Amino acid sequence: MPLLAVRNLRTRFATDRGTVRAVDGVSFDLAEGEVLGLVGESGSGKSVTALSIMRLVPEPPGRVTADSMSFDGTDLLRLTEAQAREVRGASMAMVFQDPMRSLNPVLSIGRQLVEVLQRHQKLGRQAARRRAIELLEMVGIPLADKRLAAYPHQFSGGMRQRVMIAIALSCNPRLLIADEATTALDVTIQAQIVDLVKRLTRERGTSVIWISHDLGVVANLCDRVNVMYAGRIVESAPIRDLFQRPSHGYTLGLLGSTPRIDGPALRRLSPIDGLPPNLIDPLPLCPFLPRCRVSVAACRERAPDRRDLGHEHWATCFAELGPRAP
Amino acid sequence: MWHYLGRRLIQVPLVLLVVSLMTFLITRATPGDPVQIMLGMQTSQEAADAMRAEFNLDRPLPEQYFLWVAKVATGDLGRSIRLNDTVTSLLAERFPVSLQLALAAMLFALAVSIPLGVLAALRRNTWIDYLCTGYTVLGFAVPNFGLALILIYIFSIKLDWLPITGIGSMEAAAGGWWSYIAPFIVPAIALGTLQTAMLTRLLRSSMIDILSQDYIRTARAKGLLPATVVIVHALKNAMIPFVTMATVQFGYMIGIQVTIEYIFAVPGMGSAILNAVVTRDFPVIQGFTLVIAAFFLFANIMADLLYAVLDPRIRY
Amino acid sequence: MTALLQVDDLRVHFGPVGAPGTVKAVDGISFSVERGRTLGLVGESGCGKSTTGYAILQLVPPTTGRVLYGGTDLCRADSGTLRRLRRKLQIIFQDAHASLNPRMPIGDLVGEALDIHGLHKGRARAGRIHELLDLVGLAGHLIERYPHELSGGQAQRVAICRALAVEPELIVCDEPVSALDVSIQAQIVNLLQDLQERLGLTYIFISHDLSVVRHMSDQVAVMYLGKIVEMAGKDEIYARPAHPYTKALMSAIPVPDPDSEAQRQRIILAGDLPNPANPPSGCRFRTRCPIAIDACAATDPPPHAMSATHWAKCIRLEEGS
Amino acid sequence: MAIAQPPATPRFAGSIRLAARQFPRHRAAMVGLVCLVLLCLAAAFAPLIAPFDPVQIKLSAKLRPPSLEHLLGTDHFGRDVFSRLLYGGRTSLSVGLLVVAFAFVLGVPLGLASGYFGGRTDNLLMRLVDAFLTFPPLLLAVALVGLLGPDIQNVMLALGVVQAPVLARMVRGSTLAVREEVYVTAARALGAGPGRIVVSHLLRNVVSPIVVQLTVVFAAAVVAEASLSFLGFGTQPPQPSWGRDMSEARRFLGDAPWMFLGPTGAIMLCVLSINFLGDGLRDALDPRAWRTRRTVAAEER
Repeated sequence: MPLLAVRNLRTRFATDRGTVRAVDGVSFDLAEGEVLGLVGESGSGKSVTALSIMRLVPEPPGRVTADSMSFDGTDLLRLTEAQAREVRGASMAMVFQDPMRSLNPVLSIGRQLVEVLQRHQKLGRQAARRRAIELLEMVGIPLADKRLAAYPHQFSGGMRQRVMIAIALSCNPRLLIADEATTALDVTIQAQIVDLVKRLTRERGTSVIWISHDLGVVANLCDRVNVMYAGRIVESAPIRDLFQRPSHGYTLGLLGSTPRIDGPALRRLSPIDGLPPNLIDPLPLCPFLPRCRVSVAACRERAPDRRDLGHEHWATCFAELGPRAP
Repeated sequence: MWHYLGRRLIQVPLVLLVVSLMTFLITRATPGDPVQIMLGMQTSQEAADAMRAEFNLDRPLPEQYFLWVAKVATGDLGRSIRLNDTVTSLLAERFPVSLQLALAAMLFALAVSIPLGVLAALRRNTWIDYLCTGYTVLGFAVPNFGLALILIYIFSIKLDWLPITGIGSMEAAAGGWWSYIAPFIVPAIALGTLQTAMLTRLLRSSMIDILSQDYIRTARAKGLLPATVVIVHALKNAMIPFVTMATVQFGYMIGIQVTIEYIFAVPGMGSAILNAVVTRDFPVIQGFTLVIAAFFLFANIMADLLYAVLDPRIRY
Repeated sequence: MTALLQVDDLRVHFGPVGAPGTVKAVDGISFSVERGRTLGLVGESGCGKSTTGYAILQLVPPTTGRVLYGGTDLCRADSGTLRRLRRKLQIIFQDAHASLNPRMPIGDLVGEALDIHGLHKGRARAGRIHELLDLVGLAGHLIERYPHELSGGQAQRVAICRALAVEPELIVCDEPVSALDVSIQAQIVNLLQDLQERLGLTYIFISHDLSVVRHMSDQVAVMYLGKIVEMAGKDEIYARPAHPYTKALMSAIPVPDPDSEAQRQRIILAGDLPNPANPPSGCRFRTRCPIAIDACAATDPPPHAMSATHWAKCIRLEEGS
Repeated sequence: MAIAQPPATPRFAGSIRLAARQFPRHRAAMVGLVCLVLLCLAAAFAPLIAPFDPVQIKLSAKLRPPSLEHLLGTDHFGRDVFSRLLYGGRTSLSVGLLVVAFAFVLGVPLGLASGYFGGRTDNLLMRLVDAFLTFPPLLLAVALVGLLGPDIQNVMLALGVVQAPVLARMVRGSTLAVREEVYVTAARALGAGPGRIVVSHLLRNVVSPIVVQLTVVFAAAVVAEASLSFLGFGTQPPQPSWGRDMSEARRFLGDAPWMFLGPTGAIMLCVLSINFLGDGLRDALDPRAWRTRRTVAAEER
């Protein structure tokens, strides 16, 4: 049984311009110990998917529905807010994009770590403090006992994100969701953080949902990838399959747009033309159709269904795309 | 921080010097002779001259100013022309009264604005929020003396619950704690309502702003209890601008009481200045204005220091 | 070919000069750019690459050094000369929306650039604005729109369009694509390349992203804490990075390919960027350098030439040669 | 699609037209504007509208409660409260307008200069402004009017002197903020001279906070004038004035509450409509808050 099974997740936001379908029928499984990548550009719904799983979407204006969303045997959507609080931060934790803004500027690092240990593990002050020091050391913060009294602004970006990871892992969660956790950081710091997450989660067998717009980081870290566009998963594949046999027009476009540091130096990228999708009145067809370079006649007639390509690889695309040229 | 405090404190006498020069110029550049007002028209030239000499009013203006400043520097604010008393002893009578009224008004403002602002932010776009917005809009629009009349009409005349006058009076002081406090209630509400509106609006908007911050989402993602999220994570941040603003407003309060003092016959600083202006009692105008300005300046410095204490990011 | 722009020992220091708190944002850098080519300036945040761009255009006053453009030293030019020369040197910014006055419609934004230099007056003005919008791939009806009505990619196109309005020779591109989504980023990168080919533009392309720089540049300079640590032609630097910082930077960039990712040796740098107000002595990279030796603390390493067009500042390179 | 003719020169007219089109969407602001216009008209045409002479004493009709004849009752001299309100509005509104004009002429250039030039000019000007702001505004006005003599011109002068530094400080703040914007750097990079930067970038972006602040000044002036008159330093009897009439109503609080409710209501109505107007202007002048059909269409494409 998968640790997390999401079926037909829909998250909408009421705005004065109409209902935004931020997540529009997303289904996927996450196995124990698996690292799942969620890839897409801004507005693709990947962050909202994560917030929906965490039950962190503000309702109203948001509205989250799903056929089911079971985590470790319980349906997350059936939990009361109080029950959801027991899960959040304990068996399911999250790391956000901007570590400066994700830490409370007027509370010390120690306070922000200790409060979650006290809340979920019912530790006393001293015990929580000792555990907090261990956690900071675990994420590679030197002189941890002295840093507990420090405030977030006294830390560098990379150090702050380490603190966020320490907070997230403090109660040994079974699922860690990292939402663009390295996007705001410099590449050398990003490499440190990716390395850290990889090591800590492997050691503990934590399942990870790694949300990123960067195909490179995903290729390095994940076992499996879901590619999202306009609130839907358009392609899902084991990591190697996705890069060897991209089977959706959008995935192909994304790979063509991404500049690479290895391989032959291409002078030209092949970008995706046009503008990001409209989430208010989506086409009844494939949402990527207006920007697609490989569309076929069928694309203009009906919405594509999920097409199984073997090896747990599927895509919602009519075009028959062969393996990618190396 | 001590360095910053030192620098700010050094600036105080400088600003006060400019203030003193301004009050001096305003009093001297305008028509009206205090001696004539005091002694009346029929008085003899000799008596008037003697009085002018006593108050240095016969000297050239720059000399008058420097003589006054030199005395102020030693702590002597001079003697009132009109009343047979020194300005400092007048201050000792009047300042505590004004300060008490200001404190009462501020207490009222805090007691209303903190719960109202927090509640409105938490229940955004509900009737509680609209009620709060309506209250602040009215609070901004009603002049304090108009509100004072309305309150007197309701609470003192129609309901006869509260006295109209009595702040600083002997009987009130002698009659136990309720008779001491009761006369403060209506004036404090009338005086503090504008600040209430201001502070409520500020707290509401900063709470709304902070509740949408990423670190609040983090706090919720940690599974913290709603009370912890609101009080520890949100209110602590929202209180930083609030406390600063409240302190600055408190510094202002002594100077804005004049209409309220007039209505409720409060023997405070405002009514003293009012009388002094009418009678051209220059030493009183100058001395009292200086004290009010100094009080305001110190409140401002206090606000800055509080800001630094509350917000770990600020290091002067 | 002669250099269009030459920068000599440029320094930009912030704060009290010579005092301990001085931040040496740019600390003695020299390079030149040839007409029609692109120089990529890469480095992580705080390395001084954007400040370098600003200083070239005199948007922040350089502390010392020379910026020679067609024989004129911009650092010493009087304000009239400088304003005339601004026509030849343009800049586009990272945050395109912030660089467009929110109260001016697109037509005015582009038109203002023409007005400043008295280009295409009267009747020709409207036509020229349309021509320019067309050049950057924007529809003519956008002319009445305000910046907030545009997407990030469109706003950056407007910014490029405005820069092109004054017919510049050199454009400093300050992280022009880093705020954009990958698909839009590729559109803008291609647009910049098309424009270069059509108009013979020269670029200084500032970015933290080595893979984008690889696509854009002919020559690459890597900056660390206010200094250029390595400079080379594009092919050389990507094939044979010499400086340990360049190597670490390149290895840190993930590649969208699981197979090559699995094979790559990643150099993980320890620690953070040192405080720029108090940089390490000698080689500034030594505190994080995997191959640092004691001697690195002693002297600021001189450039070591690998070839006529490739040099790096690292004393460990001397040993190998 | 027809190609729109681009504007010939950078200009305000276009944005003002667009702003004017936006304004009516703000309902509270429209109500405020209508109320304010009605108040102004009522004051201007007071002689035509007022049913009674505001200063004529008729002791036989004193302290009458509101009735059809006397809409808001009569005062202790038998004068019609409603008629006095209409005439009193003339004082309040003209003081408000003139104080706004005075503060604008003095405060805006000072603030702009201070913000744009910075450095020593700024330091000097702002220390002066600081000293002014250290005085409680009403006390400063009381002192000025009290010493100069209670007279409507002096009231205007005093309130102008009080309000100008407030405006100057605000303009300076906005100018400083705008000066640091990237688009100002962008204009410099284009080769724009100081004149163009001040006019088309700085001014254009500080105009809306200035306009909004002017409504605040207006409201403050109306209340301050009433306060001064209330204290006996403004308009002198028997001339009608909201503040003065409230002061007289004080003696008859229990017997004739309509005497103070009328003027209090008038002041509140006036201040409320100005505040609403200010809020509406704030939104109407900010293109980022504009919701045109076009914007919506663009988003939905």
